[in-house]
Amino acid sequence: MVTTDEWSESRLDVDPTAGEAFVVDLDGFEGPLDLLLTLARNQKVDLARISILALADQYLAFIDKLGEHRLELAADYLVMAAWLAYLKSRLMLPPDEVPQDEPSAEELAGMLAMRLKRLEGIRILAGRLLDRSRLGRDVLPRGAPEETGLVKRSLWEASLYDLLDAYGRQRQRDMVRVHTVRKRQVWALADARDILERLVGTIADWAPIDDYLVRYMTGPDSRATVRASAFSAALELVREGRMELMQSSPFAPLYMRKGPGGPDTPEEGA
Amino acid sequence: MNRSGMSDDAPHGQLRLFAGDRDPAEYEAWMAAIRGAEAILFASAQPVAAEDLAERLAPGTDVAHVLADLRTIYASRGVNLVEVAGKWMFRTAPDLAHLLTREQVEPKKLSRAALETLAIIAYHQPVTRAEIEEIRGVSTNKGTLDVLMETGWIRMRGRRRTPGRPLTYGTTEAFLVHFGLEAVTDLPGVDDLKAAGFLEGAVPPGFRVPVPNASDTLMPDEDPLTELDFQDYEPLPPEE
Amino acid sequence: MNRSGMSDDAPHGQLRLFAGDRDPAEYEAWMAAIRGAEAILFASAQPVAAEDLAERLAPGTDVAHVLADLRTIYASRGVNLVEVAGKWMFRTAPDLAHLLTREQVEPKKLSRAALETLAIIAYHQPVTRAEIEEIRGVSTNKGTLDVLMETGWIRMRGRRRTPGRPLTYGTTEAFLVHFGLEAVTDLPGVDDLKAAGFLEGAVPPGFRVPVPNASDTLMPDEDPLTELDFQDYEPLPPEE
Repeated sequence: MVTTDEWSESRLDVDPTAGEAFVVDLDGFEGPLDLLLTLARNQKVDLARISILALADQYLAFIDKLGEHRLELAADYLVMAAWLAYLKSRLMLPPDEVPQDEPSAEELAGMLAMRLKRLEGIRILAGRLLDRSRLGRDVLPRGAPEETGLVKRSLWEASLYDLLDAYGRQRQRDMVRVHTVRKRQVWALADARDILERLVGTIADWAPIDDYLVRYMTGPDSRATVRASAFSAALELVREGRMELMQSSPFAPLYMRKGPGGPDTPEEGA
Repeated sequence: MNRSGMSDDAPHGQLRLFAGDRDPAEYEAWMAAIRGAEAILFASAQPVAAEDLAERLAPGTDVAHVLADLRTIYASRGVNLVEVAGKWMFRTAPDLAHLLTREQVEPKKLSRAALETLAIIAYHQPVTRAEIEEIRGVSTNKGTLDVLMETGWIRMRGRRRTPGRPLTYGTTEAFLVHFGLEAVTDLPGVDDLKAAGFLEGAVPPGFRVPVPNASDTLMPDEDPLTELDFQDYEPLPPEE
Repeated sequence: MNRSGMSDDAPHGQLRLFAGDRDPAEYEAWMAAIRGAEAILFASAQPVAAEDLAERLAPGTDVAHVLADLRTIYASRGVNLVEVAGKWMFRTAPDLAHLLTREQVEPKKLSRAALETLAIIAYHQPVTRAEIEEIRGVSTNKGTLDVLMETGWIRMRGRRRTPGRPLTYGTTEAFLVHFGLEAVTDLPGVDDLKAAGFLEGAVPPGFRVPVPNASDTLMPDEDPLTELDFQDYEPLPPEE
């Protein structure tokens, strides 16, 4: 019944001239139950009708025979032999001599038969499983599967609230910046002094100071700061004697010229 | 779902595509759904869930019906639409394997022990190692389970709430896909055995083919795994 | 019988499969060839040459004809048989490519800078980058405008007729839709902004919020964009 090649190996070589004597390689067996099953199959009757007594005899004879040639037998086989010897003795006892609280010999025999049947059953099932059309061997999947990829797409999230909040915030920042950013442009005193010092060296006679400053007045905003800084710097230069200032009347144009302690004069140290 | 459509003599007259007096717009929409599902299923080498299809097709598309139609249309073709692990995929027709030797991958041959263990895990899941050993009548090599874990067909499910808290094993989606099963309940079971004559006569008491439980939710007597449980199994199969 | 029946317009009558008075054996052989070619083309990882198919199908198969039939059968389907560099392969119908890629929408929040820039563009449009910078008091990152272009909420309107011919920006219809405005003129003015608390404290005299101009016609000092202007923005947002 088992057709798959995995099962076809013969593990029990029966020598037809030797009657019930077997030439067996124990390595081929998957344990005592497997050996028992093989022996039972040899009875050529349905497992349900098997003679457990005969089977036990065969097994014990087989083990005996092996014992003559091999010193070592796996413990599993010996345990089974011992159990079968016990079962055999029980089977031959009259039923009324059996203690009541133990299973009867028939029940024990039935359990053994059941286990054999179950093992055989699972083997048949395994064979049927292997006989199925197996993927990759009997049936094949698509050889060149096509890409069934996952395309990730971003879903952008933003609410109108987020949008207005963002707008409000930055426009608010904008308002604040209007106040701080409007920095007044000033002509630093030091700058004014440097420039005046350079200018005054080139002027021999009285000249209106505004004429020279006008080029630094870049816009209406800067006129005041240039004038104020230049005036302050000029007063300082006058004190040091490097420059002379003259004004005919209040708010009249201011004239300047090189002072007696001009650039040629060594500095006195402020 | 109409499952009869699998045979060669599939009655195309039963396709919703050709049913009754469709108005042209409805026909167009249905054709679009069929073509779309075809494209998606063809493109993927992995099974595609019906929900996945529904997400990609026009809203309101009757996906179950589309799949039924497609299955019928392709039933007699060189490529079939099959349901595996509750999902859908196109695969070559089983009878054409001989043409496809170039594409075939010879699966690693499993030992008898591994095969038996796999069958026990498939039919008895969730199952512990001790239970596997009880059925096989022999102790299980750690290597056997390792080999099965490597195939990606079995997984550790959890721990049984019994003394010693043994690990429980079950099958994976890759297992269903590989063996072309819709679900673990689709595993060939007792009925097949009976039909094959293996269960003639009295069934011994207690012998039954259990209904496997592969649902991802743990059984009442199972606890979830913790990280410690995975330290032995590196790398893990993809579905864990 | 029209077995493929998939399309009204595909000339199935021309298929060799359905041609003339075939004897059943010939029909079977032809069907087998079609199915075989279908399976091989489906399972192959590479496009398949006709000679390759001939080698794998039954000897004497008219492969060119099989391929022609298959191409016709699949012409109106979700997958088509196409010839690429002299070899053959199944490929998703071009009009269905969009079904294969699934969009995943990722919600993203606009940065503060982007929001502020957007707000200025909304209120002050048409507005140049220099003007935006002047209002914000900081220089504007190119990335900020790019992100806003990506949202589809702003657009380049034209070029200001001033030295340097700077680009002018404005909002789009998508902007109105997203923010629930009927027109940009619905944006609140100074009083409304103040009332709603978006502007606080004393508003200096002369402070004003412009009434946005979003009309699609250019302002007198705006020139239309030329193709050169779009080279930087590839791909363009859909509404442009």
